This record gives sequence, structure tokens and C-alpha cells, in this order.
Amino acid sequence: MTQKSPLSREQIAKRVAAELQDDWLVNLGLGIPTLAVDYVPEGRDVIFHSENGIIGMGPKPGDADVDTDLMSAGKGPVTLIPGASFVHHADSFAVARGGRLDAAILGAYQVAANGDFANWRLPGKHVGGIGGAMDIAYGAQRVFITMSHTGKDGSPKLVETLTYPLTTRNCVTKVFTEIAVVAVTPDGFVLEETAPGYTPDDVVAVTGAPLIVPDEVGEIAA
Amino acid sequence: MTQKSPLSREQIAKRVAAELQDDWLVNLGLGIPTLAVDYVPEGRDVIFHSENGIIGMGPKPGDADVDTDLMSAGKGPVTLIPGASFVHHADSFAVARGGRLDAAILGAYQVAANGDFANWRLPGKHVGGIGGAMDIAYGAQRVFITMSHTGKDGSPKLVETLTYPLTTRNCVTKVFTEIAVVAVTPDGFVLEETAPGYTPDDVVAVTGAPLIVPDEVGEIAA
Amino acid sequence: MKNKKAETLDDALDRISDGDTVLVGGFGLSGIPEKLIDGVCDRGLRNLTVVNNSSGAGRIGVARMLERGCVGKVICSFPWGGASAVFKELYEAGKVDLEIVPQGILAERMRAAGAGLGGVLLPIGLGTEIAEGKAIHTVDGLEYLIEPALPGDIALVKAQKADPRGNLIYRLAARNMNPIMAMAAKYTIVEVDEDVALGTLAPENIMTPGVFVDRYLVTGRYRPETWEGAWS
Amino acid sequence: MKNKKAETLDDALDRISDGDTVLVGGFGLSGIPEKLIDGVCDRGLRNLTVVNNSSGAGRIGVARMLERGCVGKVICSFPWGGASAVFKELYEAGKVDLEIVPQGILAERMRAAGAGLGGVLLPIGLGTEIAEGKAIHTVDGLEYLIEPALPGDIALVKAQKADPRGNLIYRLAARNMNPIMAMAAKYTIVEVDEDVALGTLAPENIMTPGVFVDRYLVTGRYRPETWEGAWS
Repeated sequence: MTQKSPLSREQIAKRVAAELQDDWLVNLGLGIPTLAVDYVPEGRDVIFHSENGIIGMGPKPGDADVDTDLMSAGKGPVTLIPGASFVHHADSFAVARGGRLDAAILGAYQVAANGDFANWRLPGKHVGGIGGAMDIAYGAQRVFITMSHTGKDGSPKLVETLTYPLTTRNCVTKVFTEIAVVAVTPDGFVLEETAPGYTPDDVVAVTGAPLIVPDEVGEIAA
Repeated sequence: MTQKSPLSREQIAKRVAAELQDDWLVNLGLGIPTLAVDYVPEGRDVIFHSENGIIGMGPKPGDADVDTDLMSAGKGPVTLIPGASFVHHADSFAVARGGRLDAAILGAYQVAANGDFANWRLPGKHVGGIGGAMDIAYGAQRVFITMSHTGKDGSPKLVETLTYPLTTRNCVTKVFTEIAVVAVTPDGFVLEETAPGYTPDDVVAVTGAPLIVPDEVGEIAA
Repeated sequence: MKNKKAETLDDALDRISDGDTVLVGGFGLSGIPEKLIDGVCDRGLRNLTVVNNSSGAGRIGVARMLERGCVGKVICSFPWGGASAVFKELYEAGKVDLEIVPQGILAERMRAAGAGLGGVLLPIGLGTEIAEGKAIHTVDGLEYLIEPALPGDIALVKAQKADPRGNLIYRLAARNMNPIMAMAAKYTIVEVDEDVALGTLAPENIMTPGVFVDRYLVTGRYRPETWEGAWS
Repeated sequence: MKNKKAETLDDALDRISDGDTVLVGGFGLSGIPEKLIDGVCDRGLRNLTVVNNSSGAGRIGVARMLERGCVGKVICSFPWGGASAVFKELYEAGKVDLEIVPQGILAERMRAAGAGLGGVLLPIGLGTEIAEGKAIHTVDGLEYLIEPALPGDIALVKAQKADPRGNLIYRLAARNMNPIMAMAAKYTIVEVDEDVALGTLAPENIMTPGVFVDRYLVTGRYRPETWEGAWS
């Protein structure tokens, strides 16, 4: 039997980036989502939207070309692709809420079987904030979540019902973790792929809600 | 006694234009208001706003310079002053509703003693339309109305209560007619000036609501 | 990169269907997608709900769509202009419906649609015929009309230039409602004077990002056969 | 023509009072009116309600206003950034209040103020803590939160260039919330890299018409003494 090989952060980013199709407009959250920009499959023209008003973000510049007036929502220096444009915040969120984002890739603390997710507040802690996640998750045609399959204490992060404060209802399309790709469907969670060496039962064991396992489950191309 | 000399349309325009102060942003309605642009007192920098998205309209161009992409809300060809700018309709009405207009000069069918006015619909007739008048009259700091003092049948147009459909409530500052300047105050109509040869009683006689006549009533400088 | 440039008028318009709500740019004689309007007429579309500032003037703008029998309803702020003869005749014959929306409300209702809002709270129209049957909401003691978003199935937009991503700039006051309509429709079709190479338009000067544009057609600058009847 | 150009920082800021609601432009490290913020600090203003995307980072942006004791309340979308040490300390000591508003709602609430709306119907935040205590209105069977307009007494805005009428253009993503805040406040004060002669800015490229600007101060391009603590 193959050794269990959980995906690295980069491998999760690469796997979710494989979902991005030609001509899509995509918003990336902080953390692993930001890494996805480096793994867009060749030949696909994906346009990245940053909620601070950039449409058409390009890759990170060299150190000499860093411009504090040209940074992503995560404060990372970026460049522009040809045909990029700027809008103010109200129009930038019009892009998101108005349904123009083909996809958003976001992090999460928890995802529920009905597509609810939580990513903005840890009860009792002062970390981060809501930022633009509610608008983006509401408006995007597809919401892809990247996160670890379980918390540091081993508790499942794919759950029946959220215990953390809700970000947006019924919006998650698929979840990408270090051990699995899980789709959110009207019937609940459906296992699509597992990381090398993991069986469906391995994933079921650390998932906090019923996980439908189809006859065929692929292996993540990591 | 001086002969009664009712003001011409141009004289009404000149009189209302005398109200416009340096640095004001002003919107002009169709008809007599449009004529006011030619009578701004010398030395006053008045900026004209056109609700179709022009901030800083200049005078009419020569025939050779007419450009159908540069016309006022009344479809008249215009020019630009230095420092003019363009906005789309939503931002143009933000200028109006948001309170940036120092004044609007509009026509009316009727003005009521509480500052209500009617200018958009004649019951039973298909003429004109509402256009942008409701937003402009609501938002402008001052609403100056130019109109004839009475209708063609002699009926008063300054009235106790509107009988024509309301445009905007409680917004009129002053009314400029061919025979008088009348202010709208918390106490009702107050006569400020009369046209050459007209007595206060002449004006009271054709006004359809109580008209307060102060001790001093000036003559319109026509 | 997706090719948003349509080669023919038919190609540009192939997504419009009978019964669609069509937002049509233009104000007065400025910024009207006249060639796209001709195309709609020639396709023999029926029962469209047309949103424009006016009901057309002479044979300019939406007047031709009315004349050719494409329109079931007009939503506009200025229906009874002296030059709106075609509309007047059809309306009085009971052949077309009308919804009058004040110009600033019209702009905000479409902007709301483009911004994914359900509607806006407007302080105007209170006490007038416009308020009849509408919900009122009070904020800080002041009353507002709740005006719902006004989305389009299709927008027909006029711009000056487009690049291959569909980024747009507008000429002078021909901007008018065009950028708002481009955002407010499910599918936006643009008529431009010219197209320019990618990277030609300065990113800071682009007025409508291409993400709001589905197709554009290069027509050159339009001049009507006649201005007759358009000026009264 | 009114002279909107302020000659000194004090001159630019003479209309701000204790207790004002101050909209402060900027996002991350971009488009922050840092010199105006220094001026607010030096004037020793107190009990301001500050609206910004975040609560400041390191000693950047509104963080300095907090550090100097000018702020009674912060309205923002991202209060607990890793670099928001000043705010965190004050908040936990009970010395400053906080209202968290999601970023898109924040932008729309300020835009509503600028556009003279009472508020907007937003489809987001439903079922979340953000919705607690708020009115809900249904349009076409869909629920929306009614979010009131958020006006400012003062806006502190950063732009790239101003002309004598106060017309503004912005550089790259330094635009962010600045144009919206310029429209949303009763009195708008702008910090610019440079001023240019009347007629220099192309009318079609002006992003904020001068009618929304009351005063501007030419400061050159700002560079902080240190970026320390701003990046975490």
C-alpha cells in the first residue's frame, strides 16, 4: 500500500488552481488561495480580481519594482496584466456581488454540509476581521475553500452545522484539503478525490458530517 | 404713475441670474432657466451642472463646433469651461441629491405657499415627463422657480395648495415671474420686488394665496 | 483570451430574445447604440421591455424599435418629449405600456442591479404619484421610498473605444447611462467607434472594465440619415 | 474662482472638530492621507469616529490617530490584523469602541451617503452576527438587510493630482475608497502629490469632480519614516 502523503500548502494551491478555467475572473483570499496564482494551468487566461480595486493582477514584481500603490488585498506587491483596470471599492464589490466572479478561492475555519462556511471570527479571540469575504462568497459563481481537513486538536472542520460564526450561507462549491477534494451537493458532502495513500475511509474518519463515497474516487494529482 | 412693464423672458432670466453667487454649482431646467446662463453677473464664477453628466458647461458653440456628444440636458449644444468633467448618470444625480447644487433654476406649472411645486404633468395631457426634476429639486440648496404669474386663462399659479401633480415638497426658495419676485418663507409667500409700474396690490390681485407685503418692496432691476 | 469582438451585427445580437428587458444607452442625441438598435429592428424581435431615458425622438434611438413593433413596454423618465411622436401614437392606441421612473431613480435602480443590491432607499418622490403603492422605510426619522433594483437581460451600450478584453472608454457626455447599464445587465453588447490594441487604454482611465462586457462591435462613428424630428 | 488650495496643514484642517465622524481613505499601504493624519494628531483632536477599512497597521494610517488618543470609535471591516497592535491594546483596555462592517457594505453605505440615499438593500450578512438588530426587506421573494447610509462630517482623502477646481485623479490602486469618501462627507480635504494647472486633467479622466472637494494640500509623495510593523 502507498504511503500516506498529505498535500503541502503548495500542492493544495496547485490542485485548486486546476479548477480555474480559461477566461474566468477569480478572487483569491489570504493564505493558500494566494499561492494558487502560480499554478494556473498553462494556456488558460485567468483574470485575477483584488477587492481593493484591481482587475487583472499579475505576478509578484521583482524587489526593485515594488510599488505600495499596487498591492493585493493581502498587502502583497503585484503587477498588472495587459488590459488591467482599476475601480473604486464600491465598483469593486459590485463586480463581486453582481455575479461577475467565476470563482473565489477562500480559506475557512469550518464548512458545513449545506454549503455554509465560517472564516472570519474565532469566538473569544481577536484575529483578522470580516474584510470582503461576505460579499465575495455571496456573489461568486463558485466558492472553492482551501483549508486543513481538521483543526490542530484533530477536530473535523467539515461539519454538519457550523459552531463558528457564519460568513455566508449555502455558497461553498468544493473543499480542498491536504487529504481530499470534497464537493458540496444538495445531498451533502461527496468525496471526489483523496491524497496519495489515503482511502475513502481515512477521510470519512476525520470528517464531521456524512460523506458520500461514490464508486469511483480519484487520486489527487499532487 | 409709471406704465406697467411686465418683464420679458430674457428679463426674468436676467433677474434670477442675479441671485447666482461666486463659486456656486447650479443646475438649469428647460425654457427660461436655460437663458439665465447668458446673464451671470460679471466676475462671478458660476459652474453649471447638466444632469446628463456634465460639470462645467460653457456657452453655446458656433455652428461649426456643435458636437452631438456635448449637449445639455435640454439637447442644446454646449461647450466646456476649463476644469470641466464628466460623470455617469448615477454620479450626476449623486451631485444633485447629495446636496452639492447651490441652486437649481426650474420652470413650474404651480408653486404652493408651503414650497411645494408642480412641473411635470398636466392632468389629461401627454406632455414632457418627469425627467430629473424630482432629484434636482430635492437636493438643491435653493430652488428658484421662473414662470408666468398666471396661466393663459388668468388663473393664479402661486396657490395655497397644488391642484397639479406634485414634483417635490417644501423645496421652493423664490419665484421669479414677469411681475414679481416672491419668496417662500415659513409664513408663506412674501413679496420682495415688483416689476416697473406694478404695485403690491397688483400682484396680490393675481396671486392665489395670501401674499405678505413688507413695508419696503423694491422694483425689479430689469 | 476570449474573443469578445463580434464580426457582424447578427453575431453581436444573437443572445437577445423576444420578451427580454433591454437597457438601451443614450441621452438626447448622445451615446446611443444606433447600429445595434438597427440590428434589433432587423431581427424582428417582439415584446421587448425597453429601458432608456426617453421614448426616443424623431427616428432616433428607441423610436425606431417602437416603430418596427419590437417593444411591448417602455420604462423611461421622459416619455412625452415633443419629438416622441412614434411612442405617443402607439401608447394612445394601447399598443405599448409605460412605466415612468424619474431620471435619478432610474439611474440608481440600474446601478443597484449592477452592484448586486436588492434596491435603494430614495428620499425623492414622496407624496407624489411616483410613490403610489411603494414601501416606505424610515431611517433616523426621515422617510424613504424603497425602490427595487432594475436589472436587464441585455444592455445595448455605446462607447468610444474598446480593447480586446472589452475595456471601454466613453466620449464626452456620450457616457450618460452607458456605464451603469453595462453593469446592470446579464449580457452586455457594446457598439464602439473603434477598437484598440490590448494595453492601449490606460488602466486608470478605463471607465467600464471588460468584466462587464460580453460582446462588442466596431461600427465607426454613427451619423443618422436624418436628424429630422429629433430636435423639437 | 474659489481657492481650494490650502497653504498649510493647519489651514487644510481647520474645519475638523472633536467628536466628528472622519472618513479616512486608504487600504493596506496604498492611498492613505498620511500628512493629514499627522495634522489631525498634532491638533490634539479628541473623540473622533474614524471610518477606514482597517484599524491601522504598525504606525501607518489611522493607527497614529489611535496612538495619539484622537479616536473614540472605529468603524472598519478588518480590525484585528496582525499589525493592528495599537488598536488592539486600546480596545482591550476599553478605551475605544468598534463597529465591524463588512468591506462591501462599508463601501455601499458610504456611497449611499454621497448619493443622497437613505440606505441600500444588501443581500449579504443574512443569518450572520452582522444582521443582528437590522431590518430585513423582501424584494421578489429574496431577503435583504436594510443598511443605512454612512455619512462623514469630514473626509480625509489621498489623491495623486488636483487642479485648482479640486478635480482629482488617483494613482493605481491608491484609488480604493478615496473617491467614495470624497462624495460621502460634508467637507472633503484632500492630500495630493502635486497640483496641476487648470485644464491639464482631461475631463473624461477625472475620477472625482472638484464639486466634491473643499480643500486640498500639496504634500509630495509620502514615504513613512518606517514601514516597521506594517507588514505582518
